[in-house]
Amino acid sequence: MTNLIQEGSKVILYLGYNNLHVIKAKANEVYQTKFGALKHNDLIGKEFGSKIICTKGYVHALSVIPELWTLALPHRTQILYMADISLILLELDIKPGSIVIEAGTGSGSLSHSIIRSLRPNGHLYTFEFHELRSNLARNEFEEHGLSQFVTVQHRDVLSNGFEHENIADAVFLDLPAPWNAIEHVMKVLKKTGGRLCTFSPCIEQVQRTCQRLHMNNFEEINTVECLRRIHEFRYQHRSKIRFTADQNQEEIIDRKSNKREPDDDDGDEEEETTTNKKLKNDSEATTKRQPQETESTLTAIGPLVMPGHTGYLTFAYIKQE
Amino acid sequence: MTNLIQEGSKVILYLGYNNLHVIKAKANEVYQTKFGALKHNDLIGKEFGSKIICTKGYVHALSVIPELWTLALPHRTQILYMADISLILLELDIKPGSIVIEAGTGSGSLSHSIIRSLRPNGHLYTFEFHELRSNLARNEFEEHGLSQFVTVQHRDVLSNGFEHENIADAVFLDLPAPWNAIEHVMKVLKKTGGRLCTFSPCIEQVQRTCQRLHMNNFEEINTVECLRRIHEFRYQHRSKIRFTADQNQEEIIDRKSNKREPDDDDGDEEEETTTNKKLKNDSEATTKRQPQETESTLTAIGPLVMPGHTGYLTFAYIKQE
Amino acid sequence: MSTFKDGDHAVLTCHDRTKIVQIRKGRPIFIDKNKIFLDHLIDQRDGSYFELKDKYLCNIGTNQAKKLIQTEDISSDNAGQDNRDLCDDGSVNQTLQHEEIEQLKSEGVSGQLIISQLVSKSATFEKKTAFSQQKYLNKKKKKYILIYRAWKPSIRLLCQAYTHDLQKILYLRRDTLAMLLSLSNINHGSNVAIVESCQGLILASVIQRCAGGNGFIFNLTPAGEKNSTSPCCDFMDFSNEYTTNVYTIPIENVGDLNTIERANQAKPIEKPTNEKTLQALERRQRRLDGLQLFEKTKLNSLIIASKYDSLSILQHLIDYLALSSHFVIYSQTVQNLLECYQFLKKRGGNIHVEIADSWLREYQILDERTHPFIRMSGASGYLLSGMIVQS
Amino acid sequence: MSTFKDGDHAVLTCHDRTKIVQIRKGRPIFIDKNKIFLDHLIDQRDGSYFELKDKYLCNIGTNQAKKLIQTEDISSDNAGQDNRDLCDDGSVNQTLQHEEIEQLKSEGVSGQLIISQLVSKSATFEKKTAFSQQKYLNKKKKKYILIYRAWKPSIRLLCQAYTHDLQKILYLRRDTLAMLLSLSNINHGSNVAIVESCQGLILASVIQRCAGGNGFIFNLTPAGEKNSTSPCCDFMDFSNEYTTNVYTIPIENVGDLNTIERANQAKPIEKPTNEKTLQALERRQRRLDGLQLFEKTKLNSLIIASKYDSLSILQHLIDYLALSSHFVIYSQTVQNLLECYQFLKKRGGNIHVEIADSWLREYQILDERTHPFIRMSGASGYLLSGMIVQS
Repeated sequence: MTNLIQEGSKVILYLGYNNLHVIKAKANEVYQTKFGALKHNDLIGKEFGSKIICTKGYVHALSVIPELWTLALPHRTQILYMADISLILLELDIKPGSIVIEAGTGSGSLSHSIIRSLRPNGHLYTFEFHELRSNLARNEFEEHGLSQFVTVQHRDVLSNGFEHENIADAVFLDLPAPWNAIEHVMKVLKKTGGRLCTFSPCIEQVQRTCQRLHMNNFEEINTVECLRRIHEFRYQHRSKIRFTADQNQEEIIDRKSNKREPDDDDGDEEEETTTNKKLKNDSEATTKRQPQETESTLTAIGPLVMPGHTGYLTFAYIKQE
Repeated sequence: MTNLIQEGSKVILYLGYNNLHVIKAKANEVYQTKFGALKHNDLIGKEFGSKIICTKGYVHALSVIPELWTLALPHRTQILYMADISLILLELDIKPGSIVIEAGTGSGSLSHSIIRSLRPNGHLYTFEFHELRSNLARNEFEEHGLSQFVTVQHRDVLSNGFEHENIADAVFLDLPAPWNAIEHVMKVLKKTGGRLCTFSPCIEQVQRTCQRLHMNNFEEINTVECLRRIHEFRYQHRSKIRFTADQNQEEIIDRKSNKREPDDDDGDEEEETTTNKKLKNDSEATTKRQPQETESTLTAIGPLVMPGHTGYLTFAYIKQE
Repeated sequence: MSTFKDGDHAVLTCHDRTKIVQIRKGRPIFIDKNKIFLDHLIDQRDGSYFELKDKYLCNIGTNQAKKLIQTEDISSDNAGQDNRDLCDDGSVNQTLQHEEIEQLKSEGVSGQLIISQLVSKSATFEKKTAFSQQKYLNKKKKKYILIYRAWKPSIRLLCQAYTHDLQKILYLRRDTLAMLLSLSNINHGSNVAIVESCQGLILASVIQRCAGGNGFIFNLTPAGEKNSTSPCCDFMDFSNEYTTNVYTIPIENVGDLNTIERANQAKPIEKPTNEKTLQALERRQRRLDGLQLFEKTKLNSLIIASKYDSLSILQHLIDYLALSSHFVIYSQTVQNLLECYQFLKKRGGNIHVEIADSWLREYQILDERTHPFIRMSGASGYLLSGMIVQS
Repeated sequence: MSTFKDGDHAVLTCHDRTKIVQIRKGRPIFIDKNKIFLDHLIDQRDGSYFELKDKYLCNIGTNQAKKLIQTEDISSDNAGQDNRDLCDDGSVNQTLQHEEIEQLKSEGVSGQLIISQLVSKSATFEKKTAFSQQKYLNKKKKKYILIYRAWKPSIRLLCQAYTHDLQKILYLRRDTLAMLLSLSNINHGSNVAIVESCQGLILASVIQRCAGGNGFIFNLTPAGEKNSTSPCCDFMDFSNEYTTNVYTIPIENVGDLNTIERANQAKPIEKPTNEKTLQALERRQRRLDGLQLFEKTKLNSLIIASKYDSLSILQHLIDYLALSSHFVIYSQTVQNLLECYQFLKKRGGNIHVEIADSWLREYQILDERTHPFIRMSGASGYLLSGMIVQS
């Protein structure tokens, strides 16, 4: 895997947090960004990760790695995100050499992560009942140099099954009615044992799926939900109230709050005599003693809005001999 | 409300975090705790909140307030906890003067909070189909001096309804089949508008309830779940790796990491010359420079095990004129 | 009690928007820059429906209103069917121009009519799937059918009204507020001190729970601070009985007996020349009375939800707390509360100290389509709570 | 490939317990202080069932095993029915003594038989409701029917095995590990540096994902540290091909070119007297080779999940990262990661820096009884992740 951008390379342009564009490097072309024009010629020959100067700023040129692709890809369907994808890979035991079945291909978000995990000697068979989507995904894999690890098929698996038999270590289903594919899943999974994951947004789908899995003697059935909460970075500015009692009435304080620790009075000016011990116990105090008595602390705060639900993941195992 | 423990007062003994016992003060009696014998006579006349010396330690004597009662009460059924209770009070608009219906009474955990909110001029009608539970709850309210705010009835509301008509501002149902009580709810709620909350552990119950609410023209139907995550306090002890390069090879560091901030080298001994500015940017550094190079920080960490589900709360409003 | 009077506040809801307004005869409010008169709300009941007609909100029947706002059932969004049809993006090729629509609106044409015009002038509506048609109609209804509902204010509705303005109330989520109220054990008769920067939302909640009991409610605010106003208390239209024992006092002077003494002695400047000066003097006296009362009062509850440093406030106020009293501190970050926790542990005399956050998850409960909302709040903030006991 | 060989590791599961063992002919393992021989696991397939018979785990058929462990369906736990019957606490008045049961067990009496004896000698079993009887039987089955299942180790199963020993792996939850692996973009051919105190769980995950590619895997551990062993790598029974490019090197010496140089020059003490010294010398040489290699390698991924201060590790290692490489730092608290974030922002040359935690919620999906598990983990920890770019 070369680390240099070449003619024809897919490049993810990083313009800022959650502002990613995908382009294909092509000599002499120009791409317009909010930072002005970017000449493709400035990309070619550069290392991935390089800073590329545009007419009114710069962007970073990144390679197509699954996490970025998931954020940048053209949405043809609802897609799976990193939290679900990661858990699917772990729970399906997908590893180098794994044979994996996926239906539907959708926008290929999960596919890219599966392929990364099963390389160099595994293979992904991915099925999509929508022909256009199927073709688009195939082209993308081609462009990303992943063709040897994946077979993309346009096929309605609910009606026609997975074509293969007894080959798969793991099957992933993101279909509206996964329960109708269970028999096909059993056929394609290795008889010596294989794992299944279904993804469904609604609990009724999960209920039907689990029922069908039980009926068909699947084991270790469990349903989970995983939500990732990306925090927001914020500087918190805190001022202290200037209690008049603290400032000129020392005897009152002493009388009133005899339980108070000596470290805890804070309106005074003695910062230069600060001892090390005091710093350890009350290290914030020093920074508070700026003229404006305002302290700024970097904090990471849960977001006001986050993904509240993507779907339920149901995992199961079956051994058929 | 007197703040002194009297003969006959219900007292919550606080032995430690989540270790609460309930007793009734009775002259000359003795209560055994893990801190040894506690003489009731030592309680009587003391202010609530006092430290009571036992033979092998001490406990704190607290009054029956709803949050402590919820933790200390004798469980006759599954009970509601603080997070759900608080949300119920807010979403049902329970306030002084409210007329509230509750079924079933259960262990009276919610009832105590409702009464606190509707005092001094509201009233709680609470119904329980299990006679023993109903009587026990009535006795408790009596002992806690709350009788004037609550009417406890032994009654199967699913079959017999709430007896009253057009009186309630709010109804709370914790019944296995709340949907079967909807018609009764409509009868007891004020025609000018009233609110309902049902509590159900399973989603199928919620689905049936919502269906029935829609059918009966309830509005503003919404279902929520609220989980409280009490954190654990832990001192985190962090040591620094002693990089040999930092300690005796300054020139190597300088060559290798020319991008590093001057503040960031940390294996040296110059803590006495620390400037204020440095402290602000890197106030942790000072405490790290103890002989053992270990820093202890108080942290609050999400618990390894927490309540993952109590029940779904479904709220609704209906105006019948 | 459940009808609106001139001068009352009301909470108006329309689709998922919530706005707090004051009803005053002949005085308009503004919604999206449109002047709207609320005169016809007077004498109407809590929960009534209103339609915007010629700048006035006019009462309409419940049944009529419900029919107008009823959304189309997007029934084909069923599990087991595949609706992820790429080519149908829900847009409709529209020949009715934005200006024309605005014209119709200003002429007072009903939302119903505008929508039917939109449909008839759409080039593609008829070609859409039923699913898409319904989705389109629901979207347009949300935009053009403006049926308002007027409610008597409640703490629940105030929380709802601030949902899109959370920064004004320190991001205090409704479940967090609800727990704060429980944990502080506010009840009829409590003596309570509140230090908040949440528009008076906490203060209003406390006033309501105390319901004019014998206890005192102290609202401790930084003097001359703009944010120290408490609009939420106005919104709730509390009776005098409820607010008699509420004292707003300058937090800086708490514990400063000399200053209070001096200020009190300096008071008899005997010349209440005009109404304004008189009122100012009265307010000053009220503050001084409050400060003196505060020094003599043992608190049953202390609530801190302030943009100022909580630790120093706690340190300054903790000795005012009675045995068996409750304290609750709200913060967006756990770090601030850990400082308070360390102080409390060093000081002693407190038990049951907890730091907690919470998850609030809302659900879509629909036939074959039940799942949690796809968007939720990830920011409950944290509450530190505990009780004061003999140490 | 999916059968067990002498010397292989296996993951044994029994009810909700999971244990990692090594299969060695004639050498017993211990479960609950009982000696158990695993000889009969050899040549059996992944996922086979075993029954404990006379100190040996003996293979039994899938159908038989399933019949034995099948739990009774507690069908009356339905919504719409009330089972909260106070008087029935699920206990059964038992005349069979604990010692007698232990006797039966040591005699090799089957769990089935013990349970039927328990039932027949119970004074009250017959009087119980069907619901209670089923509940009782399920409880006893869990205790006495010890059917084990043997699995080839996988990262998933290792996570499962550590579920009740999370303190050993810095409380790294499986979803957090899963995301850490994605965010570090580990793949075949990556050069990776790992600083972990998680029993080698992360290292093992990385070795598996790299699958013996041309890249190097550096396991940076404090010298002479007990916790620097990586049992998880042993558990995974990796082939030599997978581990050839894995170097465990003393983290303290990273960047210290002089020391490495000196150590390298001091090496030719030409007397490998005995086997042990020879091995020690080889290990020393391996460490030195690793250190030298590390100084020359541009890393594609850096993973830190250490009990040591993460910030100073990050500061020391960040310049080894290639353009377009990934770093991920795990910590139980957000505070540690904020320090790293501040350093990164100051330093520059990195993008897409995120701090996140996660929720993992498991569900009971049963007819009329669907709800999330009533217990869950509230401790996902936090991940800081980002990419190195040209600054």
